[in-house]
Amino acid sequence: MYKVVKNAEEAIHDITDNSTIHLGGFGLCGIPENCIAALAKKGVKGLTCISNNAGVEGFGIGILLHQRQVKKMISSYVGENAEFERQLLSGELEVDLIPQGTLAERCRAAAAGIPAFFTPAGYGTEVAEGKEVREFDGKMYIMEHWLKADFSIIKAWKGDTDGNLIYRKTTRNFNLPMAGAGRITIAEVEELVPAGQLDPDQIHTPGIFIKRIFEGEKFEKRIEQRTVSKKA
Amino acid sequence: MYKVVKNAEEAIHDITDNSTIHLGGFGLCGIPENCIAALAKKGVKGLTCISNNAGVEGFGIGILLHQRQVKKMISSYVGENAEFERQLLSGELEVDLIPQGTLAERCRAAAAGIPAFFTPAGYGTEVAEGKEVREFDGKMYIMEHWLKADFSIIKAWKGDTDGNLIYRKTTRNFNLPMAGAGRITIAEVEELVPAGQLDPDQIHTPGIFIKRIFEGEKFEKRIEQRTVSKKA
Amino acid sequence: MLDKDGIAKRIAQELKNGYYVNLGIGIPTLVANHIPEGISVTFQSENGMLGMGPFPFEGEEDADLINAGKQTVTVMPGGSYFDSATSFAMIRGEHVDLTILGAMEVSETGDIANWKIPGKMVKGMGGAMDLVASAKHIIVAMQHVNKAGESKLLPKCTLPLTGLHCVKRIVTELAVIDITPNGFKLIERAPGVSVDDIKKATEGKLIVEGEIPEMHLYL
Amino acid sequence: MLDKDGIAKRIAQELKNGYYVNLGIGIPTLVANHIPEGISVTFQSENGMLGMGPFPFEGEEDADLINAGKQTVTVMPGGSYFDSATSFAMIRGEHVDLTILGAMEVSETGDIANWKIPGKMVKGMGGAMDLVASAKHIIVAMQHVNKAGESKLLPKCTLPLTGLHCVKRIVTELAVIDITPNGFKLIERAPGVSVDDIKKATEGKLIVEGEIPEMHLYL
Repeated sequence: MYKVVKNAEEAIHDITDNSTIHLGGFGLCGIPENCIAALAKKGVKGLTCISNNAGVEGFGIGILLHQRQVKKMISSYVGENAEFERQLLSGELEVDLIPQGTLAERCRAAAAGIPAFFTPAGYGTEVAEGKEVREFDGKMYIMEHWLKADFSIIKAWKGDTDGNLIYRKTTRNFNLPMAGAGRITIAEVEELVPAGQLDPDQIHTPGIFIKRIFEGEKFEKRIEQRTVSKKA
Repeated sequence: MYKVVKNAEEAIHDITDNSTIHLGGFGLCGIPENCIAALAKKGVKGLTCISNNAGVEGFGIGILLHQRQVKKMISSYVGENAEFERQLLSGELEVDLIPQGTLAERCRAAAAGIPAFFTPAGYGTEVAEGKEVREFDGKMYIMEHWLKADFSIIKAWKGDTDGNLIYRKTTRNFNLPMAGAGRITIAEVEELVPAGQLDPDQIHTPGIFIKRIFEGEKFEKRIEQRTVSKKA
Repeated sequence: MLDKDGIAKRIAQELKNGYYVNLGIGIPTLVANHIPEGISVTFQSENGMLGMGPFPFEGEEDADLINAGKQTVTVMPGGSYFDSATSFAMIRGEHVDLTILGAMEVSETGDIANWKIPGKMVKGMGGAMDLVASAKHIIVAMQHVNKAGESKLLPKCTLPLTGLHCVKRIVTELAVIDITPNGFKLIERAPGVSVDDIKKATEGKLIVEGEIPEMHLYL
Repeated sequence: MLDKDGIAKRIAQELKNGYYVNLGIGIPTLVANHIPEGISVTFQSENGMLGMGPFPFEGEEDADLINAGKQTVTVMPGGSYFDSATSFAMIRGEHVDLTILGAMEVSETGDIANWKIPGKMVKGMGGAMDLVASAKHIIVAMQHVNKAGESKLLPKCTLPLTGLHCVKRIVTELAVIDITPNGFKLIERAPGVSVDDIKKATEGKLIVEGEIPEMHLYL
């Protein structure tokens, strides 16, 4: 029970200016909406956000960008956000673009205590510049490092008071590899249940990776690209 | 459906002398009993077995050892098997001992296309001899390579015709990291169901890692150390 | 000459039963609409799904179920969900049989450029660099020339690269072309397109050996 | 002087509420029987379980549920199962708060040897090298001297090492000893044991500062 906090405000109370933060989600899918809202309310500035995407205008990390709270984005794709583009081109915002698989593995490596590994992604491109290159079994690879942070903020579907998490559908994305990658991992969940209610075989993220957990007040779950089929 | 084979004999039909094989399980827990029996029946020799343990006399990999089918064991702990000891001391058997976490990660790396990574396990010990050593953030690490094989043979609880797997309790162990680590991965399951019957959120090993699957004829599930509590 | 659907249709003929396929955004997405009869393939979406199905019916959209293009989708029987590290373990580990993606430029040595135009806003490479670096088989689906009328099949890419020596086959509105150790090799002509048309639109070295068949587009 | 249960009992006093703990085979296993009241800890078993509980009642053993010692066990509410790569991600990633394990030798710089005796059958290191290389806090539970009466607390280990500079604290039948930059430091005496007894049994440099308290063993 000592992991359970009251709400997003309490969960992020010690996040300060210039913190580095992992934020789970892919696009707007599976993002920690409540913690993002709390960070916006708290107004901390100079954040470095490690997140696959940068949200859209008015939602997700887009809220923090709009309030100029973000100093730097570390992402694989940031194309959905015009405010992002404006700040980048004006030099207000730094951005590090990282291949998506490398980003996921660097987060997983941070959680798993692996300081560096080799991947072929980006070999021969500008991503490889300044990086160690090595051949294994006739193929070229570059060395990538773990990507740690002060805080990891993730979102799950169900969670228990011991911090165990279950994700729903494609919301697992970066939430799972970021669990435990930061010094302190905060999980917000749609439903918080007492420890013992989740099937131990079905837990996606064991509680050991989670330091704080709370049930989010509200999940808007905005859809970025609503695409539908016609009924035959 | 093209992944489904009739039985263990068919699943291992192209395993030949001198093959290198991953075998899932921890001790006797979650081992591919039916494929081991089929390998014993087939009588292939000169095998290199990558498995956390070496079974016991008369069960698990112990069956293959007894029949002198194994040339080399790559394991983290082989203490439960007197026949193993005899063959090792007489020079009939080679053994490579690898720290358990390194063994698991080397299998996972093989499945994940990561040729090498750094771990602190074994630094300053004989395990580090001849290996590249490097410092990251003030701590020393050694470089370890992926551990591939010709075949990976694993065991799951439930599987479907698309190769999706669900493990039960502590049988997940090395079965999951070995899935996809070999050129061909064979899964034997206690219950094989049509694709679509397993909840996509609860699948532990997605079918893409599995090339062949079958329902095992019989699972003895021998217990190595039966320990019990007295009722109060 | 093929339209976009025609390109997708031709590429769909490359699918083999049991293939795991990753489709990029744009023309590649259309391939899913033209899977030949009797062929069953599984689509991988790198945000964390195997067995990606069609868009949901109106009212059945689920914000928790999207593809890598952030579109609402559905899941097929036998599908599964997983995290991004596992997803790219599949890709990096060469478990995906075929990757189909678009490109701005392809070189005669199989280099590909499809993520960045100097001077323009850079949106990022997403999963493209991981995909091209590790795919067992890559087919590029693209227009043969760009909007300025310049060939996209070049001796050497001029744009920042996404990956080196990785493309195996290109399907455009004009032709099917393979990357060989000696350069681009013409395999098929689109209906009504001459070898000369293709030569003119191809800036890199184009090998033309013998009679070049016109492609068959099964319906 | 403590018996094995006494050593376990003393170590159990090091547990803090909310700790994730990995217990080695032997004396460390006994620690689970002496958890102080009001303290809740979670045991990690490196074969793939959090929340390891007591042995099952007879007839309730499950071959699919064992600990790292291959013993049948149970799971506590809030427990979870996972694979070996994830298990060692927890260990290597320093998410386990405390590791308690046995040793053949410990050096005054915190080196530990506990896996191999030259000339004897080598069974393997299992997870010990991963555990000692990455533990945030390691307590060694062992006898102060070996069966031949030789000290196991040495200036330098003579046996092949399991890990370097990793042990933080040692609890034996005679004493609680910390590893400091200057060598072994005596923290507590076991009931009825004198500082001289401990000095005699310790081959490495032993720092004794001021009065050394006798340990309290709460029941």
